[in-house]
Amino acid sequence: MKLRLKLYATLGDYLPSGVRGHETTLDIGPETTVQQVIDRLGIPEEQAHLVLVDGVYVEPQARSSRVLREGEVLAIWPPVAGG
Amino acid sequence: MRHLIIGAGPAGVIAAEHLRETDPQAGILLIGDEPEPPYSRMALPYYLTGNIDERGTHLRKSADHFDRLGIELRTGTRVTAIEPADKHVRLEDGREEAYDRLLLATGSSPATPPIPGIEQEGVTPCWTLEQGRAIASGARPDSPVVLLGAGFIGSIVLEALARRGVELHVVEMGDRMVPRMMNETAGGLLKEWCEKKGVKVHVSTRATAIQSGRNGHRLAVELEGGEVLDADLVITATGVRPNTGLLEGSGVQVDQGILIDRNMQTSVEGIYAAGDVAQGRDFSTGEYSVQAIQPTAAEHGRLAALNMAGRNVPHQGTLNMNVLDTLGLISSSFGLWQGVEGGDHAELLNRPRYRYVNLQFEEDRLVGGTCLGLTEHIGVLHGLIQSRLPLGVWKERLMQDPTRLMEAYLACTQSLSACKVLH
Amino acid sequence: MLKSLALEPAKCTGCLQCELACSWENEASFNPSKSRIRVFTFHEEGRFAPYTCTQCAEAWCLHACPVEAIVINGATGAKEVIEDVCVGCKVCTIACPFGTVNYNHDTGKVIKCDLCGGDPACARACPTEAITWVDADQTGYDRMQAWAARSVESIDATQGGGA
Amino acid sequence: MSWAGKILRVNLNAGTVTPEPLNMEWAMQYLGQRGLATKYLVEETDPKVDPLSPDNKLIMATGPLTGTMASTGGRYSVITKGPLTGAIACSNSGGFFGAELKHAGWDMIIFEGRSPKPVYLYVEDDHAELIPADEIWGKSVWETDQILHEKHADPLIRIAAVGRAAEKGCLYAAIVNDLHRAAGRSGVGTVMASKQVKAVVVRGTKGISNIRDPEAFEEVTEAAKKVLAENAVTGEGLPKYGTQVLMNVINEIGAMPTRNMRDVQFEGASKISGEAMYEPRESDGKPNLVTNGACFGCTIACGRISTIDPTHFTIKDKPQYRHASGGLEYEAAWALGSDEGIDDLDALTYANFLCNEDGLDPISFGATVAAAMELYEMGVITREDTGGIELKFGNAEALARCAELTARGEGFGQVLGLGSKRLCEKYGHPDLSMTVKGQEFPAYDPRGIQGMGLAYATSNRGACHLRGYSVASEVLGIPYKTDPLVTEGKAELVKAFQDATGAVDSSGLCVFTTFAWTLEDIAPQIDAACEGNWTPEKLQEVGERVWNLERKYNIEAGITGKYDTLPKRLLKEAAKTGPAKGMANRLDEMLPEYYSLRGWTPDGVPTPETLQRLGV
Repeated sequence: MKLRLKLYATLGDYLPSGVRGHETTLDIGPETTVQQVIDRLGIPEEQAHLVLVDGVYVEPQARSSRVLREGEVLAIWPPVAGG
Repeated sequence: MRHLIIGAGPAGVIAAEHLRETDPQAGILLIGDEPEPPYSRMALPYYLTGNIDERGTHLRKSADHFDRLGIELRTGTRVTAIEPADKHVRLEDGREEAYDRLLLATGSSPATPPIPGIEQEGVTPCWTLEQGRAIASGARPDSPVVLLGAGFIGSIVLEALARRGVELHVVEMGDRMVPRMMNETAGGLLKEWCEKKGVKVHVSTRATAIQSGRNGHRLAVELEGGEVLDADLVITATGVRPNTGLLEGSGVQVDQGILIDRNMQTSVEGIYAAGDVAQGRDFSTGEYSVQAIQPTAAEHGRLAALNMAGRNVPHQGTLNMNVLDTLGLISSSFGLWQGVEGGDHAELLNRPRYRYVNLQFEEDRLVGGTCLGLTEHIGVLHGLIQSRLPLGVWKERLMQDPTRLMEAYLACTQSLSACKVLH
Repeated sequence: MLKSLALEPAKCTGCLQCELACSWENEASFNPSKSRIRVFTFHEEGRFAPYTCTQCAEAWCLHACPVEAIVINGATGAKEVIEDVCVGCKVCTIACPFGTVNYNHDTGKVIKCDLCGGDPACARACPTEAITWVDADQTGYDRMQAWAARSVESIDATQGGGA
Repeated sequence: MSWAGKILRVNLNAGTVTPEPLNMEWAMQYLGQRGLATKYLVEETDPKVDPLSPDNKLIMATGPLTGTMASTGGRYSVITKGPLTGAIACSNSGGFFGAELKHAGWDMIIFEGRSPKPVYLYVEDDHAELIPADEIWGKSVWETDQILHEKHADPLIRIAAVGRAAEKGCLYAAIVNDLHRAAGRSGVGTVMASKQVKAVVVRGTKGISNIRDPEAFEEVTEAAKKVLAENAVTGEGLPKYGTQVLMNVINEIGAMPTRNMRDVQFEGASKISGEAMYEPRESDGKPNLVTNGACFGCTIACGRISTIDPTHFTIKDKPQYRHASGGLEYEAAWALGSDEGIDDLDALTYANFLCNEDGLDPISFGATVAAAMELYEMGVITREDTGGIELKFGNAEALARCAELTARGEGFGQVLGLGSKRLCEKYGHPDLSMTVKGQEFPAYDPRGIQGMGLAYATSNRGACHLRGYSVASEVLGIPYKTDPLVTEGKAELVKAFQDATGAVDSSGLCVFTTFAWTLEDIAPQIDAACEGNWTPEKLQEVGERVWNLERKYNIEAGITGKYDTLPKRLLKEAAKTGPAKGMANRLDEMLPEYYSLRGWTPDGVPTPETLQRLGV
């Protein structure tokens, strides 16, 4: 199953090696949760601040239960802000 | 080894200290003819204005400074002759002092201009602490004072006199103030400034006679063209001459000052010279001239000491530079401020604010500069000139904005993106 | 152990906290114009460079002072201005080839970095470690100091021209 | 007391400059900067005044912490009646100018009247004078900066100036200080130019030495700096990526205003994002971003300093732009980029340079170009109107040309200088203007971030993100995360942000500190510096007081509650993609609650009780 993964700002370092830019496609098994992807990438908990699936925020407590589906986009940011 | 130093001004004192540092075993005798402890002429104006007391003018503050260093200091002692053949000097009281190495740091004295009446009471240079005392007591607020000469020293004295509140007239032969330190623009600006501050500046004229006074004043100064200025005090500041009098018959060669080589040695082996009396190497021109300024005296003293102590340290030449505070307007000049043939120059003038910068280049190196009303980081002009730093693209930038000196220096000496600079 | 100020332009953001800290420490005022350390901005290159006295071995300022108002602090190696003794003649401001001795118009005296007696306020205030207070020998301080001195010390006769 | 206690009043009619004491009674109520200057404006001018008439006043104001060592303490604000909106205008800027003014011993400068001839104000500590501006009138801000630096032969002067756009009457002209920091919004530069004031030059050497409790101040400011340093946003995210880190975030959540807000996502967003600014380009292998830079006293340092690709079409024959300068901030990147459908980072950087060089608010400029592009694609604006510019979405050449023309006030640039509202009215499509109270939107589509709809609609200076940045909570989770698609609780959230911002904007500090600081961090810093027992509660009240005073002024100026609305597009046309797909902004669900929370009538008028409670 394909998942589109976007890691922005300093999280770019956690993309699989060889990936240029900030997004890639990830092969995941069925029933993979958001948290499992975060863990697989090795992103520390405090760095996975904004976790969006198809642009919708996933609460920290929901990340272990939210199962990813084919074609969804998982995007993650560390704490950021602008103005 | 016995070192003998004649002259207890900055050059002599610094030489003595460096000799001690370099040669801990040597005997060092420092002889000064004035009765005071070694003091700084640079500080006299501040004494005159009452900023400091006499002690504040002393070159070294602790009473046992020379004792502690094992330097024998003899003040109020005049050397009358030098006898190189016997390697000794003769003192006023007839005694002799032997030396292995001799340093002539006898300084300079004010020149007396050939003006009828100059010898009268009330006419004095402002050169020694003694003269300073006399001026301090004589220059009362509102009393008319005429200052002859608006060169570097004249302008320093001017500052002190004006601050004492006298009614001050300055008479300068040149067409502007400090003609040998600054160009027309800067010298003219300085004159305007002084006049704005209530000092009457007469340029392109000279005193033709000093007569006894009228209107209840002690003196009257007659100018070329007939104008007569009342004066209670006339102060001369028309240049200085190296004190070379005692060298007659010594074989030490004298031109404008004492001729020295790059090791600060005179034409007579074992005899060295430093400071105002020495015709030392000029950094900018490579030629030998008398600079008669404090930083040069300090450098001469240090180098003479090193060479006297047996080190071979050739003098690279001292950069001629001056800084002047004229009634709050601070000016400085460095090196070849008048420029070199074929060189470029950059200039920035803000007349209403009395600000002026002039930079002189030879190819892409800075060789001279003048600043008026600008005091921030001006020392870097010294650094840029003395390091002969190729400025590259920064020359153009300085041509456009000569105030960016510090940036030019930093950009040319440090890698701004990578290098760690330790301080 | 002797410590020294390490300045790293590449880390500087130009915020001037160092200038504020310096003027606060030394003048009890937030006043960059009275700071002993200055940040120079290179707008066209997008660079910032903090700079202050190198406490150079030559001690040009100290030797040029006519009244012994600049002395070496034995503990820190800093060349310090004794304000009571300084007459304000400004000779040190032209003698210092690094341009880091400045005249203070308000007091009529000169000011320069004295390393705050061994705990430089600028280093404490710098948010990016562009200014740090480090052990001198660990970082090759002597070498750097010599380099700094050489950069302004008279160049050898090969370049000097003349006699 | 860390107010200087002194105001410089500049009467341009008479050509006089007069010092006067600061009204300390007002300072105790309004703190400084935004609040205090608003109080002066309200007391001294008629709200109905024509913004560009001599009777309007323009105030440059610092806060009590401006110029101190408190982190980010370098801000100043410009307060006047705005020509774009007819409402109160209040623009805040960083850089170094504000601190310099304070160090020269002044809290504020009040300009009144109009000079018969172009002048600039020169301030050096106590000395102030008006000087003829003949050699700089008609020049850009950058040229002016250079000419004045050379003329005054002083590298340490700080300059705030208006560019050619302001002189030519562009209604959203900014006042630019230190080359690339700006009091950007609402046309404060237009007002300055209308008074024939080209620049303000300041040199301050007096400093600030009247901190109330120096020891406490040292202690609390140091602690507060530590909070900023240890916070992931202010300590790491902002310095590294700047505000531009938001480009991908806002696009991902479907709130990126695109093509005059027809769309809420931009396919080219990642190419113009903070991350993209780090990518080496092909021509010279260098990235767009050179470094980050700080404003005065700022320990965050979010500012971008960038260069344009030297081979890029915009600067091919223009070596004068081949150097580093203030680069893209998020608002500029959005307004010049996604809103025009342009993903050419260098073209955006160029247009942004021009906005700085000649003092244009890049938000209003970009949004106006976007509206014009939509009208062009509809065939309403023609090639003839544009002078041959192919004004289509996605055309980077068109953007560059528009920026050049608007900066100089030439040709079609004069029409673009009117702003989106007047431009759309001129061409008969007022609904296509994405503005509130005549001011263009910033970078958050209120269909994807509901609370921002309320913040825009109620902002006293017209659409603005810096009055009540509910994005912090709705998107970024600061101080806590709320759902951007719901309206519940947003009235309270927006009000709290608005009031807190009102206080921060009156202090001399930067509002970006509030990503890490709360009023609990800010109050002790103000209190250690100033008399007046400044508690967080008192600050919140100052903010509320400022808000109500601004509101009262606006209502008296005729900008009543009926202007608290959004363009039809945002209320009726649903978002086409993203999480907000199918959704418009539901302002009507938030506004009545907001009025009631504020203690205003259902028409949006502060009740006498509310005004009395706040002492307005």
